[in-house]
Amino acid sequence: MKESFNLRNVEFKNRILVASGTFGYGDEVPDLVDIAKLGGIVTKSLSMKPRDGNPSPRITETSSGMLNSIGLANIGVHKFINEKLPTLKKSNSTIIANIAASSVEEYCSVLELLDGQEGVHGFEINVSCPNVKEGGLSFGTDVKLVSLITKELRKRTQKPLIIKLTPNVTHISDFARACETEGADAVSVINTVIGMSVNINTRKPKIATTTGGLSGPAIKPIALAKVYETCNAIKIPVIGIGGITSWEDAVEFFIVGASMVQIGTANFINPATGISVVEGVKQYCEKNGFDDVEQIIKSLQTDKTISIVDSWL
Amino acid sequence: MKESFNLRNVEFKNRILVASGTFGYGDEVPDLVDIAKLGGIVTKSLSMKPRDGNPSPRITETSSGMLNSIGLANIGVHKFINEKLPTLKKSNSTIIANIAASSVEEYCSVLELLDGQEGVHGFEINVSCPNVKEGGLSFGTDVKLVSLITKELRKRTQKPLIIKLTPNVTHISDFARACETEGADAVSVINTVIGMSVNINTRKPKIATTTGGLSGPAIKPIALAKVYETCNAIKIPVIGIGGITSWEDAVEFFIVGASMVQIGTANFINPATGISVVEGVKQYCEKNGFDDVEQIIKSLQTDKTISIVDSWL
Amino acid sequence: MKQEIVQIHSLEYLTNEILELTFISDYLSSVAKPGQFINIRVGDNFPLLRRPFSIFNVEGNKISIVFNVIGTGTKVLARKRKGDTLDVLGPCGNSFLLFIDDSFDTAFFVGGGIGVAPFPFLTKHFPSHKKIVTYLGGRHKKLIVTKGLKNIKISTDDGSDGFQGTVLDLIKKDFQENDYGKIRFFICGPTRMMKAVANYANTINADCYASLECDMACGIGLCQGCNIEVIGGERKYKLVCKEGTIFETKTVWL
Amino acid sequence: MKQEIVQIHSLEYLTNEILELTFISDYLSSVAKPGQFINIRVGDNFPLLRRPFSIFNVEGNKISIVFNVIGTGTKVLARKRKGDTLDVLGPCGNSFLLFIDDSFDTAFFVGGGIGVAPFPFLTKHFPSHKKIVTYLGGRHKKLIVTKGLKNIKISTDDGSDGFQGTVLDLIKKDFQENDYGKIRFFICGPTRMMKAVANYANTINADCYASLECDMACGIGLCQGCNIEVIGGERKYKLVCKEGTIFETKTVWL
Ligand SMILES: Cc1cc2nc3c(=O)[nH]c(=O)nc-3n(C[C@H](O)[C@H](O)[C@H](O)COP(=O)(O)OP(=O)(O)OC[C@H]3O[C@@H](n4cnc5c(N)ncnc54)[C@H](O)[C@@H]3O)c2cc1C
Ligand SMILES: Cc1cc2nc3c(=O)[nH]c(=O)nc-3n(C[C@H](O)[C@H](O)[C@H](O)COP(=O)(O)OP(=O)(O)OC[C@H]3O[C@@H](n4cnc5c(N)ncnc54)[C@H](O)[C@@H]3O)c2cc1C
Ligand SMILES: Cc1cc2nc3c(=O)[nH]c(=O)nc-3n(C[C@H](O)[C@H](O)[C@H](O)COP(=O)(O)O)c2cc1C
Ligand SMILES: Cc1cc2nc3c(=O)[nH]c(=O)nc-3n(C[C@H](O)[C@H](O)[C@H](O)COP(=O)(O)O)c2cc1C
Ligand code: FES
Ligand code: FES
Repeated sequence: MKESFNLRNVEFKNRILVASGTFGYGDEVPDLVDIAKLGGIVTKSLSMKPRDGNPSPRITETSSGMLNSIGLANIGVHKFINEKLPTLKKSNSTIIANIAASSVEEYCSVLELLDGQEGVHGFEINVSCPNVKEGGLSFGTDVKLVSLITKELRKRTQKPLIIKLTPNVTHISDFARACETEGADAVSVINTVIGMSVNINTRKPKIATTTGGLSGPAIKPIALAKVYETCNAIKIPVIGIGGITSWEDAVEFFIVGASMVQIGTANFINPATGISVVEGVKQYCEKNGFDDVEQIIKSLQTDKTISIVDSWL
Repeated sequence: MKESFNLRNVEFKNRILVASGTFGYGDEVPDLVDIAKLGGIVTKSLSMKPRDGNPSPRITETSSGMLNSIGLANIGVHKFINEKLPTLKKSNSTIIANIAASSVEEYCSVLELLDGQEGVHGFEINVSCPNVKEGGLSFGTDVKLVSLITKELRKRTQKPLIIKLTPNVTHISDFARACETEGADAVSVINTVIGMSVNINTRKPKIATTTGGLSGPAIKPIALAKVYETCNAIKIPVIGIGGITSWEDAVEFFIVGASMVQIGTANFINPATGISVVEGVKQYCEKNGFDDVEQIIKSLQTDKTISIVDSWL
Repeated sequence: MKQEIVQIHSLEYLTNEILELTFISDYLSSVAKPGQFINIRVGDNFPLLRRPFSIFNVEGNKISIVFNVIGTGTKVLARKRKGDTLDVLGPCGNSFLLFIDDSFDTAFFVGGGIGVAPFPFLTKHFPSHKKIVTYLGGRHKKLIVTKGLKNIKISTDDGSDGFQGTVLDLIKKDFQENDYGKIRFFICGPTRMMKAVANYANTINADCYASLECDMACGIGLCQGCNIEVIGGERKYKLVCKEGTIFETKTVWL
Repeated sequence: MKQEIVQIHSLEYLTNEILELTFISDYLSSVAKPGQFINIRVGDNFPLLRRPFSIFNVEGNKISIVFNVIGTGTKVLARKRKGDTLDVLGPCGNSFLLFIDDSFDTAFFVGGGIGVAPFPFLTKHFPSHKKIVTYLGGRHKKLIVTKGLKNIKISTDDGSDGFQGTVLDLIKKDFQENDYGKIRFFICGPTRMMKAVANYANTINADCYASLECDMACGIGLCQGCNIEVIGGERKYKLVCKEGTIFETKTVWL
């Protein structure tokens, strides 16, 4: 059974990764999880300088989901290189460095610093960051900026370049196409969905920044629809993310068209979720007579007789 | 305790309505619910001709939510006027006719037919419909079309005109502003969120139309964030919808800025949800010393020291 | 139709895999008719939607349902205990009684797996002058429930009980070996089985009435989620929960 | 730290409102230290996130926690029964033992409401040559748990047990009436109470160590959701779940 996947000459052991911001820098849970069994680890978003992140409270639970506004708290790229990477290198894992920034220049500088590092196998670019020049509007909701970031970063690395898209746009496929055009190797779909929650006794928002990012099983149907839309728009691989807690969920994303998947919030509940998803996907394929996970990817059986014009909600 | 709300001279007994498509034409549950206790009833979307709706399966459950693609199955405006309205008139309820159409002309014609009907107290316009002229793209994702629809309908009625917005856009506030400019009396926020779900055994989508509309508690945080965004952008009332199952949920929407709320999916689980929300909101106000629900509306206590630029997710 | 909070009277295994849950309701026990279902909110928050269950039996003021644990809702239900409360809405749907008249002699009840559920209650209320034959099919013995049924003939896929084969094979064999006069089928079970039986009923010129299953959001006509395509007729679809669940199989696309 | 499926040994009411849940774990009972917590997945699907609970007691291979039913998670937990399994992750956080040294004579344990939870286990492991006074505060009698504690002084808001007033009033009174030598506070409870006690500790020049509570998504340092603002220091925030839950109150903004 072939489980591995190749992206721009980087070999992923399997197609199950852990998502940015939900697994630290890969060194938090050595007792609990054998990270070498995962397809790869996407680091917490790294910015040039360390970031304290947002005030508390930063998280709150919702129905089958959670809101967060961590504020991309991170140790900064230098400390990552000096303190985290040496141990990560020894772990025999595929490491994707996720980058966050508040200007195009910062994206470029952080990537350049990491590109020379042997232990960094590729990049995922978090474009759901406030563009300081534009008063804080997210880069990720402006196709031109996403194009520009992709183009500039592509010039600077020969390693896999993955753009992580936000679902908070009308047509995510427009963004995916822009990434493809500018030379991205893949897109990750989706980052969190904007949401909010209120404490009716204090009448304050339940997270300090008022709105935050919704994740977890609640958003799985949304993520699947976005992955489906994206897979129908581009030819480069799509990495599916959003509400995956079981191998069954992962298989749904594969069927819809995702080439790899990432597990986020589920790590908080069960840090070994990734490992069990790897096992489950393997067994599903074996049971159904597939000898490569590739065979289930984009195998959705839709009814061609139903047209969009007819399909009012 | 004042519970009522006035919109363009129509008096709603209270601020709790039942949402379009989740309560039939108000005549399905007479044994179970005393509809006269509700603030009002929004009818199933009405189109000019009867619509069969989509093939089955049309619904599926998701984590804390459900997907539907009913396809706006409805009896058509004529049958509604002849067969449903006479009984509805006797019910002592405030009736909002929800209109769906596949062209601007159809919206206008359906509204004109209903405008002369005494039992119809106002209109809610469902713009999440495929625009047949544009190959099925939703009206609701094009600001110009939403403006045009509002403008044309405003010319044709003096009754309350409410535009029901889709959340599947980047900036819902742009749409809300367009409605305000063109003379809408209120906007309803939100309709369902696009989602999908797959049966991993058959590898078919779990609903026939592949994607459908996500509703229920799962989307409450999303709806609250959209209502918050909208309330900060316009001065006309906003009607909050999305995942409300309890009076506590309704109060969250009021605090964020909604002037009224609608209950959708919760009716399927407990058709009397609306009645219990009316009761609960009243008690909350009394307990907290408010003598008009208006006093809790837009009473959110945010921390002004946190700027958007700082609030990375 | 009412929404009630009822108390569980008992929950016990009828077979290794099938549970019978009994609760107390004066209202339901007085108005429910065979073939109708009730819509149960199995948990406070999870799962979100109610789950429909056929009325298996009514005795005094007690109502019972049978189920096997196949998913999230039935898993929660199986963990209930005597004295727990349950939020039930019903009775919903039409009744088999609507389709009993003078134009047949023998009723063939056909239950596939848990599709046996409506038949004990129907048996109780069936006109005593008519003959009933009850055909039960299941994957294996542990899925066969015989409680409250008459004149039972069993088939299992693995032969662990009764005839080895499909329930349709059993019916065919029985039909050839005996003379039942004019037959009418009353069936409930997996769609594939119902299709096969309905087709066979056609070939032997027997009427066939099936209680259909489908995912339901409300069970009472509010959501329009439970459509079934009609053969001929003015409208393209009918609602299973309200206009059914029992349909003459000739009138719908199974 | 491990993730384990454990079996519930008992679940009983300590007071009308507070339950003690005991389960069996060889691992946890051998490694857990006073002040640490475990993170429990109370339901399969609902609620989504684990719930953290202080270790209340360890006896042999049995671990127990105490809780009162205040929301969704504790409601589910209260419905468990002997023999049910539970998914627990732990031990998490630091221990009060790190903050015991020679520089004090008497430990003031202060537990507000269910904040009493860590103290019985701490009492057991406290150096026997040091004096302990345990101050318990609660809204009313039914929220006061005394099991496993030493030298207990009680206050209730309504006077239904012990001193009527806040736990701080009780402490002040006691401090004035007795000589406890050099005091160190170990506190756990609602933030408002902890703030007040910490301030008072400052005024009487006593060290104060508090076990903090906040919403946690993971409890093990993965999500960064449990930040507390640090006073001075290089970083602005620390993580309650990993760098706490016990902090010297002078070093953080409560
Ligand atoms: C009118 C009506 C009457 C009904 N009466 C009864 C009744 O009397 N007794 C009864 O038990 N059920 C009955 N059902 C079905 C019942 O409502 C539930 O759908 C069923 O019990 C499963 O619910 P669940 O929440 O446990 O499963 P869910 O979590 O909803 O999962 C069900 C899903 O499991 C999958 N599935 C189905 N069968 C299997 C299987 N054998 N193995 C593995 N996966 C499977 C399918 O994907 C299906 O969608 C009735 C349904 C209707 C519409
Ligand atoms: C390190 C740590 C240790 C803990 N140890 C314990 C322990 O030993 N025992 C224990 O019981 N809990 C303990 N808690 C708290 C516990 O984790 C749960 O948060 C708590 O039990 C409530 O969970 P829930 O799911 O029932 O409530 P939820 O559904 O999560 O609701 C909790 C919410 O209820 C509201 N609320 C809080 N208090 C009240 C109240 N009195 N009345 C009404 N509403 C209220 C608040 O909005 C709060 O957010 C600890 C927490 C931490 C972080
Ligand atoms: C607490 C938390 C922190 C996150 N931090 C980051 C981050 O630093 N960078 C990033 O690109 N995505 C971040 N995400 C988004 C996740 O990587 C993922 O895209 C999202 O949570 C959806 O997946 P899930 O539903 O499986 O969690 C974070 C999510 C959570 C819940
Ligand atoms: C089964 C179903 C049918 C619906 N039909 C309509 C409709 O005909 N017209 C409309 O404007 N909205 C329709 N909606 C959307 C609801 O009115 C509401 O906006 C949405 O479901 C979100 O609210 P909820 O989470 O409370 O259900 C429908 C929703 C559901 C679940
Ligand atoms: S299940 Fe809702 S209409 Fe039938
Ligand atoms: S709770 Fe997740 S880091 Fe502390």
